[in-house]
Amino acid sequence: MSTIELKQATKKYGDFVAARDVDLSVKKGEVVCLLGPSGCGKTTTLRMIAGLERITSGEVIVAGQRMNDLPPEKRDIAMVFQFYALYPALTVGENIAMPLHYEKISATEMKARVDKVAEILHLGAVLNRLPGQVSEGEKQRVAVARAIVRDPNCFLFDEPLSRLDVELRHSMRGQIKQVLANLSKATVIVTHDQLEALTMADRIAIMKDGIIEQVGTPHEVFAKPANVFVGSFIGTPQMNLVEAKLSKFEKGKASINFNGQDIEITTNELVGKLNSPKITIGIRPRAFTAEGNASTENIQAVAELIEPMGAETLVHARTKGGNDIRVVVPREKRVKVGEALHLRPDPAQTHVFGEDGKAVRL
Amino acid sequence: MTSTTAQTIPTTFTTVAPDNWKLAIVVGLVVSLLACLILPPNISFWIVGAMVAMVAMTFVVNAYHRHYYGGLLVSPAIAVLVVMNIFPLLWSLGLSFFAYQSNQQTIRFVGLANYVKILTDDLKAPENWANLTNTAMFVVLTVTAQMIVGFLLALMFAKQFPLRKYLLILVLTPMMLSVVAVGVFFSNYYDPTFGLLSYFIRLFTGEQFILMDNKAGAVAGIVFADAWMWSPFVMLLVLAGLVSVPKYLYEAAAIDRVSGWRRFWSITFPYIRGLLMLALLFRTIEAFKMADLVILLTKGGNGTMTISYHLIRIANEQNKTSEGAAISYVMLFIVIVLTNLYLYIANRRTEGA
Amino acid sequence: MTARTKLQGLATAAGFALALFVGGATTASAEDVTLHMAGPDWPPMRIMKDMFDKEYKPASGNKVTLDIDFIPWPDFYTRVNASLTSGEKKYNMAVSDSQWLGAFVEGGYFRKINDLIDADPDLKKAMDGMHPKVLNAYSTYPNSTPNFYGFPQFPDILVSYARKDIFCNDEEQKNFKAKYNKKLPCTGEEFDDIDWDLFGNIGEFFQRKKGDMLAGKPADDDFYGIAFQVGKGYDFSTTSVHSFVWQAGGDIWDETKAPSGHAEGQVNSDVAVKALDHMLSFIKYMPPVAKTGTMDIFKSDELFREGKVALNVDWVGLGEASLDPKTSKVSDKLIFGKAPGTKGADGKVNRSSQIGGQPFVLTTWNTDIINKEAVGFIKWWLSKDVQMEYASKGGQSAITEVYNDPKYVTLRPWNRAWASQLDDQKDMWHVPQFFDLLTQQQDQYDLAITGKQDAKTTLDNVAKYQEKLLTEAGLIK
Amino acid sequence: MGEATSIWEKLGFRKASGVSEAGWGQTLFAGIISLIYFLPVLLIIITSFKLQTEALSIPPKFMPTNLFGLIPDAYVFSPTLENYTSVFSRAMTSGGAAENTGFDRYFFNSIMIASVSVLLALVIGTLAAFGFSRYPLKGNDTYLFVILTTRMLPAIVVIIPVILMFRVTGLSGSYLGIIMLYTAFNLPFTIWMMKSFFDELSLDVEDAARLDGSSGLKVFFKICLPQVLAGLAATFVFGLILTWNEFLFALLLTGIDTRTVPVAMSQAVAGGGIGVLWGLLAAIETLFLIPVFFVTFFLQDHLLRGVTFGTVKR
Repeated sequence: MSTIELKQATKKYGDFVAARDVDLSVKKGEVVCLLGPSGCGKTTTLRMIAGLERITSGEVIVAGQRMNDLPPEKRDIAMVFQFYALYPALTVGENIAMPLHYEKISATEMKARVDKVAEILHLGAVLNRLPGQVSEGEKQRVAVARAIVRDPNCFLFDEPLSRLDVELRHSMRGQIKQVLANLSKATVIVTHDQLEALTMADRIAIMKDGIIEQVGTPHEVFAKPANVFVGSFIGTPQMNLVEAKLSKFEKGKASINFNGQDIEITTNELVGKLNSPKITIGIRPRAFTAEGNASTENIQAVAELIEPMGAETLVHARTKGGNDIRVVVPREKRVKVGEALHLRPDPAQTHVFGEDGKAVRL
Repeated sequence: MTSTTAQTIPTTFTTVAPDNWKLAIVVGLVVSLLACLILPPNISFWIVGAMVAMVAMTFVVNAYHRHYYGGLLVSPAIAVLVVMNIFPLLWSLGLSFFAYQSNQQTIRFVGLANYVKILTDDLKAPENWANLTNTAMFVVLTVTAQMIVGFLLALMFAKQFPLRKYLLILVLTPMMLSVVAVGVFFSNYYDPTFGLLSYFIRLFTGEQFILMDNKAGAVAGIVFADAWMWSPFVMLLVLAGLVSVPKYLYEAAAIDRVSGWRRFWSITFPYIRGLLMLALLFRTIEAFKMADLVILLTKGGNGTMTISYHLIRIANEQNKTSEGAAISYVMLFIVIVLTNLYLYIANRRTEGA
Repeated sequence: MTARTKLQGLATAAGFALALFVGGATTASAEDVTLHMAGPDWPPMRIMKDMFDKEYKPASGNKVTLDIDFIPWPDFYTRVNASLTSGEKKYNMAVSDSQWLGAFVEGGYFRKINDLIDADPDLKKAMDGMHPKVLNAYSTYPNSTPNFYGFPQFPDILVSYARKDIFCNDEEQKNFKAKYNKKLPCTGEEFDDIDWDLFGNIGEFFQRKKGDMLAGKPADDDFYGIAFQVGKGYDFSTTSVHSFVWQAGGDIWDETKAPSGHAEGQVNSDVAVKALDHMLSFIKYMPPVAKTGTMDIFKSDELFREGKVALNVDWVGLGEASLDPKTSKVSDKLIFGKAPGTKGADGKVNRSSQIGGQPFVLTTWNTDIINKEAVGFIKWWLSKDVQMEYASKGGQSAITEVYNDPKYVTLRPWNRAWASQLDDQKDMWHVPQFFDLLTQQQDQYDLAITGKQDAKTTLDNVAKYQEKLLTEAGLIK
Repeated sequence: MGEATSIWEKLGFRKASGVSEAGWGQTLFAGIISLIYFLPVLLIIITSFKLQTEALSIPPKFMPTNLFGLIPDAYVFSPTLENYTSVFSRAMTSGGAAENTGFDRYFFNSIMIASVSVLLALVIGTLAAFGFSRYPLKGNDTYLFVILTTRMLPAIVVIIPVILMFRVTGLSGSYLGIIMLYTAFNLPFTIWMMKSFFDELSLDVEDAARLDGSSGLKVFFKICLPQVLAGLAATFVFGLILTWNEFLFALLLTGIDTRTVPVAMSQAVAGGGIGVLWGLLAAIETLFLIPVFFVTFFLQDHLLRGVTFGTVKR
């Protein structure tokens, strides 16, 4: 049974809390990405699962077994390290075979398994080379091969693609996803690259300062960010977050003072029940419609900087109140610098966050 | 490898040009050799000096012409080595073909007679052979002891623990001592009447303990003192290798459930192999030269006479300069063969792996 | 030779110009003369230097400085040998063991001084006033020929060092008498009569384990009766072996009989083998370090000073340390007597002994003015008053009128035994092959001392080697 | 469950966090081994505070105090600084004021000669090592090996030519001569060590700098040298330790003014017509140990970080 469960897992280094009360469960065959900026505790969490860090409090349960006190070698976990951690003095083949020695299998069987994995990852040609003599992409595949050559309880990946160039990264994402799909194990991937997380994960756990902010499917975390941080962290270009004041809520429409400009936005009932009028409005750059005339339902802004992105164009605009907002418009719509824009936010993609930063959502 | 843009000025071997260093070396060697053979030392010295200067000049000019910084960088070291080391070495090599005693001012060319004498003379050859065997024994025993003890000490200090720094310096201290002090004090520790060793053994046996009155004891005493003094050298090199193994490799090994033995050979050992080789190389070279401790502890008695001590007696006390030079070049030959063997094995391993 | 000297001069001058730091060159002008001397760093040398600085007024009116390069004893030979043989020409004078004379005379480093003696009646008188045995040992090459090279610096002789508290103890006296029917010696005069038989009895008698009674008290450590030098280093067994051989009526290869004398048959004669066996028979009574082959003059002295031995035979040159309570636990319990001898069939005791100590010599490259000032200094040094003062400060003098002076024997507790043994002194070899002969026989003796080889084989090996070596050198024909 | 780790952790041999750390248990273990290893040195240091008559006592006197009667008197000596004063001044046997032994000069000489020659070897050797590493000659390894062979012969063999050379050039007894000789003596080791360091450096940065038009020397000083500072420290310490106690050349090539401590030290070994002056010898050795001990101690971290060459390339 391949599952991972963390219950209130906490790691402290003296006074510093690297991970606080982390709750996470990964089902068999599920891929969970730990996503967050550097220093957020995602690697610590991964290492707690692996047994490379002792857990300060809470529980680590792998395959239904409490693992808190077990050293890594007894947890039966496969892991791919950030810098691959290939054994520099061993050939690629020997590197891949390294985890198999524990199983005390015959040399022929070992070779067969190494060859099979090498074939899956296209490493057949370099099996006899030293790690120092192969390319970066091959090294990465060797690291993956060394992990999947076993039949472990689960897989852990620490920033597996961070050292590859963009193109390689793209193709490796696909390959790894495919391999993992076939293996059907509980898998945790640590990454700071949201694209990686969004494409590879079944679910994403977003961490900040040692705390999991939100766990959800890629769609959930994008469409329904739990708080300001998740909203800002997921999605490119970044979500526009503007501090505003709720002046009135009537019939599902909120009147908001948008830094000097009042606009009305259709939103949910809970917004009306907020205790504090201080809110943050989050609107994704693609959720604007440019309108011909100014109205109370659109935001007045002046285009300041135009960045063509190919199919679309990113416009940096400045509102009357002095806020910078990012707007993505179709390529056909030629916006000029200095042009006045009347931007109407899509109510379905407009997120209201309360004073505590949490999303106000039904 | 980076390469500098070299504008090679075509010179053939025979061209007399200020940058034709090959010709200069050949001419220099021939002239120096002739000078050493024909002229008295105090004249040939200056001639050899001039030849060295000439060769050095050609190197520098050549290097300059070719924008060849390597030559310029290496030349000061080569100059110092040639003058202070290589020249005296060649001089004594030359002397080994003469009948020359430093306390008599006559010199006569005898070809290989000195070598023949030390290798075949019915009185000298067995002695030389015995001394060489003893030396080989000391090399094997001391170097092995140093490698093992140094290695174990390094393992002990490989991990970070409280006060490590202060304990480490204690273990490093023996190699900072002067050999004279070590020899004199160890002879005291081994002394049957005044020695600590005898004192402790006597607590159990009631008898004064005489360590050095037989070959096994005398050899053990010398090997112990030498290994004690120089194991820290090996330790320091090995330790440096151990601490340079990245931590994540051990983590990966833990994840891969690699056994301790395999972890050592596959991960740790490759990091210390080069350093072990260097330690082995330098300790072997030094062990061949072992004389001081032997002189201070046994005076070469009880089957502890080494070739190096023998050499000191021949070349210094008895002033048989030529015979001494011949012995030392036979010894040099052996050391060169041995060290090359080491290097050959080490290089083959690295390339093969 | 002269062309070479000229070039060397040129070379040295060039060296001056090249190097800023220049050491060890002699600059001689009419007024300032510096005598560079190589000397061991020990009290007799320091006393000489001290006396020179304070008292010497050169008759010539020149300003003479004595610059002694004090070199620690253990490395003295290495340093001097390297300096001389490399042609460094650094020293004008040097202290030398008498046995080194041949090597350095043949090599042309030590200056023959016959002409200086002949030219200077005062010097001649001083040389004539020296004890003939000492003069032969210290000054002549070939040995005992009228070719002179050296002047005595410190004439050293073996004497017996004994413990008064042990030997004069009534109980011990009584028990010894009962056991051997001999009087256990207790005074210096009684020790003067000691022979090896009595010496052996003493060795056997005073072997005590820790806790056994010793002179009325339980011994605090194992105790031994006797010690003398039987070590492998330098000449530390040769000295003893030669004395035994000479006293038994045998001989070593005698250089004064070259080239007709032989080593084979002489060195390994039955008498010599018996003498060596006699010497070896004492080792079992000595402190156990003797069995390791490292019982040298310093070790036996140290054992004696630490109170582990009742009777030690050693050089008087090491005596001061025994007298000093800072370095000796027995400083107030000392008796000195002659070294033991062998009683012959006629009942007479033969005390022939290897002479120790050192002469100092002049080197061949000295200029006339250096030689002149050196002779001036030497005449002063060998004069009666100066030698007497030197002896009173801890030196020894081989000048007849000095050691015959009644005051002399009172200067140092061992002087009585020292002076009375002068006639018995002999020296081994002055030939250039000295070190070759010495190291080979030291190695062989060591095998015998550590029990690896019997006396006969040992001396056969020595004889065979010496015969070959000396034949090759043309000293045996 | 988990006992395997816990036991070791409880004993302090392995700290929970991290693979390469250990706790006080390891300190205790290493402490015992280190002290046993250090014991012969400790005995020398203790001896330096003993009078000659106490130095050889059996049972050994190893305590300077009886700790309020805890230690039997047989093991207690009365500590004295006399040995240390007599390193520097000696009473004349023939009476009169104490005179200087010259040891202050010898200590100065040792420090001066060793540090200058090791530094000089470091400068020359580092340049050469850089040359060998970056501009290899044909048969580079052979040259390196030849350099190494100069360390293979006992010094006694080359001493006659060296003395002669020194006499001819007037270097005998001068600082310059012995310093140059020690420099040559240290070069092989320095070159081998430093070359290995340079070999380990990544060439990317250097190549980039060269493409930018920086000269070879600039690349060396600005880019390479800062990266091997630790290596320089390590080489310095090794060189210092090897040079500090050199004896034969010092004996034969220094004069009374330039003599070093190892040569003068043998004065305490059967030098003055007394066997070994145990306390004095111990005091000289202890004093002589101090400078190199502290240099090593302060460069210790570099020693461990520095000597990581010739191993594995990733």
